[in-house]
Amino acid sequence: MSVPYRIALVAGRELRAERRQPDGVVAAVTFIAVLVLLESLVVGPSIARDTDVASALFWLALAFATILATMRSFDRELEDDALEGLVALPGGRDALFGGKVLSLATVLLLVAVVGGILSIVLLDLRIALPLHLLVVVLLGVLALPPIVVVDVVLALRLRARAALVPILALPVLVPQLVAATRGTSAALSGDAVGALSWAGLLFAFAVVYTVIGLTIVPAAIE
Amino acid sequence: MSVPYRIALVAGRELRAERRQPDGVVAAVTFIAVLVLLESLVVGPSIARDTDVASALFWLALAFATILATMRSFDRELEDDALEGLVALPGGRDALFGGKVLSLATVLLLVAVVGGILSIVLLDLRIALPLHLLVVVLLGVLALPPIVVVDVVLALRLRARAALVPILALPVLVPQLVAATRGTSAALSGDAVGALSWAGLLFAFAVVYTVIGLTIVPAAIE
Amino acid sequence: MRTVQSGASLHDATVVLDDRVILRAVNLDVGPGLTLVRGPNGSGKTTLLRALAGLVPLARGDRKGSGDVLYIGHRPMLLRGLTARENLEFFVRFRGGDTRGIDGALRAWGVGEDMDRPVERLSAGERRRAALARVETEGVPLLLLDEPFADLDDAGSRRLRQTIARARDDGRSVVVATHAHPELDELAKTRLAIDDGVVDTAA
Amino acid sequence: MRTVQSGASLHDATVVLDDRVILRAVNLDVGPGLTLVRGPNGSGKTTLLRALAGLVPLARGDRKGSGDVLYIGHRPMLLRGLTARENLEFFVRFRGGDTRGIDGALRAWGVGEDMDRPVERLSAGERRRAALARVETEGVPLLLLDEPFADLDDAGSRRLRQTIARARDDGRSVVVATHAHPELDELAKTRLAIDDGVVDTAA
Amino acid sequence: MTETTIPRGNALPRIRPWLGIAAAASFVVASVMALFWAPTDAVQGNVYRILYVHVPLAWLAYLAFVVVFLASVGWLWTKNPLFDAIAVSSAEIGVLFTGLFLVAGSIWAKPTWGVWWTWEPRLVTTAIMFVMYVGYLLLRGLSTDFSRRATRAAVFGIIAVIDVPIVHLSVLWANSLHQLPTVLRAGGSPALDSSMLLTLMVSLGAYTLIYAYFMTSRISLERARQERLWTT
Ligand code: HEM
Ligand SMILES: Nc1ncnc2c1ncn2[C@@H]1O[C@H](COP(=O)(O)OP(=O)(O)OP(=O)(O)O)[C@@H](O)[C@H]1O
Ligand SMILES: Nc1ncnc2c1ncn2[C@@H]1O[C@H](COP(=O)(O)OP(=O)(O)OP(=O)(O)O)[C@@H](O)[C@H]1O
Ligand SMILES: [Mg+2]
Ligand SMILES: [Mg+2]
Repeated sequence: MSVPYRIALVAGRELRAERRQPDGVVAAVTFIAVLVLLESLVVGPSIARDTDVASALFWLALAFATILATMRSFDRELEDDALEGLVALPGGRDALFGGKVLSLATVLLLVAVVGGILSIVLLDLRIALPLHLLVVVLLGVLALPPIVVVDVVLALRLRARAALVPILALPVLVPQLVAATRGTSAALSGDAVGALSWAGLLFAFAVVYTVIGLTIVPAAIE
Repeated sequence: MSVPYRIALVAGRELRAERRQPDGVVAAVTFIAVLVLLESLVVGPSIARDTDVASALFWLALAFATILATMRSFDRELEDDALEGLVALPGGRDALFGGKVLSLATVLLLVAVVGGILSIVLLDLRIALPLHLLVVVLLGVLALPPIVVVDVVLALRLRARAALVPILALPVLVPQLVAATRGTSAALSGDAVGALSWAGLLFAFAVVYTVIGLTIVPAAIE
Repeated sequence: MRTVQSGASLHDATVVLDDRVILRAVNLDVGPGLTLVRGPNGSGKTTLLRALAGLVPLARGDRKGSGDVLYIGHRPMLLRGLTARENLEFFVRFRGGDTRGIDGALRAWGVGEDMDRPVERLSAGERRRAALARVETEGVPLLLLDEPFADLDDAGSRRLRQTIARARDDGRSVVVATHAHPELDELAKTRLAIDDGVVDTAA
Repeated sequence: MRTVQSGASLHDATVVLDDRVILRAVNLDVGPGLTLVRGPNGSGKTTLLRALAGLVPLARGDRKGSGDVLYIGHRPMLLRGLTARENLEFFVRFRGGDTRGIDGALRAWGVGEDMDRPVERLSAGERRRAALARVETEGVPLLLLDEPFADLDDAGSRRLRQTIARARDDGRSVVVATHAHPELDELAKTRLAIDDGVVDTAA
Repeated sequence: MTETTIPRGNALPRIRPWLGIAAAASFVVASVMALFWAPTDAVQGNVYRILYVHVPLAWLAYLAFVVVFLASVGWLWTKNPLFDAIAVSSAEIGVLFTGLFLVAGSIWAKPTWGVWWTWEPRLVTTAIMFVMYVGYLLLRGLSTDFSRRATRAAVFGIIAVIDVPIVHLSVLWANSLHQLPTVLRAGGSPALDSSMLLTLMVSLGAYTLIYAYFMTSRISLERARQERLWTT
């Protein structure tokens, strides 16, 4: 069996469990919805509708959703030692990172689409460059999971793992979050060049961290 | 053994486990820190420093931290069926709610103090009425956990529990979040009467939900 | 009313989980002595013990008994993050008991050296032993033990059999559900056979 | 090199956890047939099996063997949220095998009716049975079973003994760590006694 | 208490058809009055007639959620399954009515305020109330067995009712666009033309009958489901 096939299998297993217990998706969507509701209720719609503020909140919520979803995914694996069952399979170690990243990106894409539509409708945002926006969101969604999965795996056996993951992940994520926010803001306000150059940066992040993850994680698991 | 003593025991057990694996605290503090950083980095310090925006973000982060910490606390209880061991004790059911609320409030107070100092320093906020601010924060911290604990208990062992908890809890929390935000903003900007009247409302929320929880949760656990 | 004081009883108890009937109209009175529950996998032993402990809502019927129950299930029920000693201290304090016996009990159960390590770093049998030490540290009149021999080595099993025999002789009510150790049958006052949720008291 | 093909071996393997030595310089060659691991609680049986499966880093020494291992530990290792059938399908597909035998295997292990329910809603024994059905659905040359009799009723234990005997007769390598079932000793080609991390092959 | 007015057992099927007929008839009368008989509003013109749908539905949604609350207390107190049947039924109807009056209000808002939706306390609190009871139904749907489902739902039904007075009082917060209380004013008489008031009251009666009819139908459905469960 080839590695991509196995990665797809791991992702499929994950997505099926996630469909049964849609922890990540719904939590993230509600979070974004409430964030938007509360923001506009408290600071007034004019500030909340500011493209910078709106996109910053959106990506923050998404980053947090990534961390949450990844941690829950591994929590589920640790119950009844399911992760050990997977790693003990021949090639299991190599497929783990890819499978997790793939399934998480799928989930996050869903969250981003729903959350994005919610933000746009609720805040009555005007989108100057819809296609650019789509590209930025897609690349942003691909750039978030690899680093978070690596961090969760690194912290897996450690005592304070739940504490460690945000500490490890968030600082590393800040550049990506800034890039995603700037890119989104640019797409919303009609700055095509800005949107594309930020998107390029996001793409670079996604590639670099995915390569690092595929190389490092198999060794880091045991 | 009296009920308060048992509640203290449950809270002590929880805090000890939390000290070993400081899941809730550190995650929440990092979250607030990154929120503040990102906000001021992306939207510019002038908007982020707006007392309304700053206090709204602070309380939103705290609400999310409450949900996270509560869910992780019960996750830990579900491993190896520890919760069942507690509930099977005579009076265990009655002490559970109080113990969890007490320990969570302690953790959250810590998070609020650290997160608050961080926000004040990073955003360079000016505090007009420090004492009023303290009262508002204290009462806000007491008002959040009861409802979240109730909702987590309700969603316990359900398939989509992680998704359900934010959906159930956040709408109920909105009035309290508004009150806390307005109160904080009033204390920051020097409106003493406003701060105290919002604090009074928070106190009422805390009392009402604690009484409801103490009455109802024992029946809801089984 | 000795029976109710140190026991528990179910009347017409019916348990429904996932809209399937798991226990059917069970009538049972657990008094002092050893009650042994036998039955194939999935027959409802765990559910019966949980019903006796008051941990599962009854769709019909009711449960009587004092709250003074010590229930140890398939899993050791110790909170991760705490050490074995801290876990046992919590339980004893909660019941208003004396914590001085804990060290001795844990040592007697063979986890003396490991009692200050977090329970999640113990081996399966060590964790089981720490949980079973509760039988000694919490002097509770009604013991409900679900498959307590799992993961125990021969020495541990022997010790558990002795502990059960001693509890029985002290007039405590002991309910044990297990597939193992047929020789326990001799100690038992009552043997219950359970199949598909129906309890047969005549076994 | 038949032995290595269907087996695994450890040379001078030393495992350290929490700065304590758990396995001490173990030399072991597991070949076709049944290898039985006996030893008191906390002696290192689980750690030995995990070392053979390549799941635990060795502080010294090394492990040889193909990756083709089926390891079932104290816990059933099935992912919650998925049904028993879905779990087994995943494992079989991952190994590139044929999923058609799964229904039959689960039915033979007595979880036919329960195979489409999420595994967390099965009884302890049912979950164990679903996990053990993997021995049949994944035709793996090296089996590592840690306390596989736990929670099984008599029929389940009998079936497991037969399964072990059949696997042995088929020339597969089977390593079983258990406290129970002394009669297994007769089936065993090798009996290992382990105590405090030291493996005695002469037992 | 509302629940004692719900007939038990065999009385229900006999009353229900009559209730249905009365509800249908009064709905026709109310619609005719609202569309043709009531005078045109001096300021808003004919759009204002949405009032006769919007307001009664809003009040009945309140009632429905208060009934959920009472039935929840009843279940926790007595563990009588009838209370659970009342609670689900009322919650479902309440969510339906809330959805409808939200849509009606939104349709009304477009011509009068120029937008479908604004960030305004009553609108936001109404949306929150809606989400809360959708959450209530989700909680029910995800629970697996009867008594746990009933108990969990009851607890949440008790908590969620707190939002009803919040929605009602929300207009009193600062800068509300939404109509201040015109009918249910603390002290003083309604500030409404008398024929308009009469139409509103008839509409209210009609929707109350519809609510009662829906309730009896839904409750008997739920009772039948419970019985099937009990007999297996
Ligand atoms: C989506 C938008 C709207 C929502 C969610 C909404 C919500 C509500 C609610 C919850 C009530 C019940 C108030 C109570 O008695 O507690 C109500 C009543 C009422 N609404 Fe709306 N409404 C909306 C739009 C409108 C618009 C556009 C108008 C007219 C300009 C309007 C006029 C009224 C009036 C006159 C009442 C009766 C007030 C009273 O007598 O208390 N509403 N609405
Ligand atoms: N994760 C861990 N971290 C640190 N020490 C551990 C860990 N797991 C096990 N140990 C220790 O290693 C030793 C051997 O454990 P192991 O689980 O291999 O024993 P075992 O022979 O399988 O026992 P049992 O019969 O109870 O299953 C024990 O002393 C145990 O306390
Ligand atoms: N949480 C649950 N939800 C739904 N059904 C369950 C749940 N737990 C157990 N069951 C089902 O109830 C039945 C009885 O389970 P129980 O755990 O009481 O059996 P048991 O006799 O203890 O079995 P074992 O010997 O395997 O421990 C089984 O068919 C099982 O599938
Ligand atoms: Mg059982
Ligand atoms: Mg072991």
